[in-house]
Amino acid sequence: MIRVTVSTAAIEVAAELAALERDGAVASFTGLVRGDDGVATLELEHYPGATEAALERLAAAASARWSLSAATIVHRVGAMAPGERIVFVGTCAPHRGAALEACAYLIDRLKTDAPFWKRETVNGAARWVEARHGDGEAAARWE
Amino acid sequence: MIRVTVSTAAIEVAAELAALERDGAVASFTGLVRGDDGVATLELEHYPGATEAALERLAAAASARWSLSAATIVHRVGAMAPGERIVFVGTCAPHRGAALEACAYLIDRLKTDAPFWKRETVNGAARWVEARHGDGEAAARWE
Amino acid sequence: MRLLYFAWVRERVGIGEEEVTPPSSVTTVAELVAWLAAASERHATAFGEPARLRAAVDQAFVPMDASIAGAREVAIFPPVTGG
Amino acid sequence: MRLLYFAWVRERVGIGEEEVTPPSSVTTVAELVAWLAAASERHATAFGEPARLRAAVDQAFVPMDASIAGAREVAIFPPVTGG
Repeated sequence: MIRVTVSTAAIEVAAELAALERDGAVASFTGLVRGDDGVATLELEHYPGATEAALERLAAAASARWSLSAATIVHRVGAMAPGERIVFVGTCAPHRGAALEACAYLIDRLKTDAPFWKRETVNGAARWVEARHGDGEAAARWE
Repeated sequence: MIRVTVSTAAIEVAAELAALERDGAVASFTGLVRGDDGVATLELEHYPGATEAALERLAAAASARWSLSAATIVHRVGAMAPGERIVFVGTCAPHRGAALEACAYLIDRLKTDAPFWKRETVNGAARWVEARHGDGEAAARWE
Repeated sequence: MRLLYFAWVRERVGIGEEEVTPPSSVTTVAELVAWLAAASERHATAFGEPARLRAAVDQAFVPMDASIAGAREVAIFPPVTGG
Repeated sequence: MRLLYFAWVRERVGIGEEEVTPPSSVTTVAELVAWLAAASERHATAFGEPARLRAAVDQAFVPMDASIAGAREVAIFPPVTGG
């Protein structure tokens, strides 16, 4: 079961986790908007249609590679404040190794393979976040 | 912040996850009672006092090693049915790598370092579950 | 051909999408970007540093030397920063 | 010295805990297990296969050759199977 959502709505982790409980092991990752460096607001832009398709391909690839019973990706877009959830990734498998690895794979690859762009407002000035070199390396370790 | 619970009460993952959200990255693992092989009920025995102390040491070790903002271990004991949550492990850190690795560490080490014993009832007959060789290997990879 | 722009590319061009008909000499994404950079001053600020750009042809990520032959939709944007 | 038994060790002995005073020749967990195996028929079924047993002294996991000198509480049990 693959479930992909891209939405301006707040991410409800409890419901997402409950829907994943189809086998013995469930792993999840939640990313929250960081408030360090004085970031006041974060805005997420995406490529409607292409973003959802990229996330679905990613979830399908993880499901096949680790024989998952379920994989969920929820990504928020639009404006959000520090502490709010920006992304949720969840996996379910019969055994913990598969669930945990697939979860790490999904969040690593999502950062490089799905069209999202972050704009931060710091001290009243907006700036587009630059891609991090480490993200490419983290994604590449799964190849 | 370290939070360890050993209880016969159902594990409330939503509340546990919400309490972990203190920094940018939250990872979790939930183990559910498996219903394959005809298991009808599972009973968990523990060593009161020593089990809680072992889990607290484990959470403290992970917190120090990965500079976690929060670590939670909840383990259910007593009787439970297939599909019910038996264990929840959650971690929070500024970055995803630390949260995900520490979460995998906690569940791997918990299986070998904390005194719990499982008894399954299959087709009306109770049997104590044997330790899995793979668990020792999974725990050893963190040394 | 429909062009889509995202993030600071969109902001610099001033619009999120436009219809264009490049000349037949423009056959790759890189050539399209060079051709766009000459279209207006705003386009020049958006497309003047091709090394900072990424692209998708018909919603699939492609390298900059990919062909645009037969493409209906080409998106041009900075490296992605989701998650 | 208080002894605690868990899982099938507890079931085989028939009780979860007991107070014992081993002779002074019993100085390690392994020697304690051997001494217990001779205590009764039920104890023999619980402690007859030392390779299948693990132990904690005063709530800390220890190898079977660990000393029990000064121990107040010794727990004997099968390999753990939590999580």
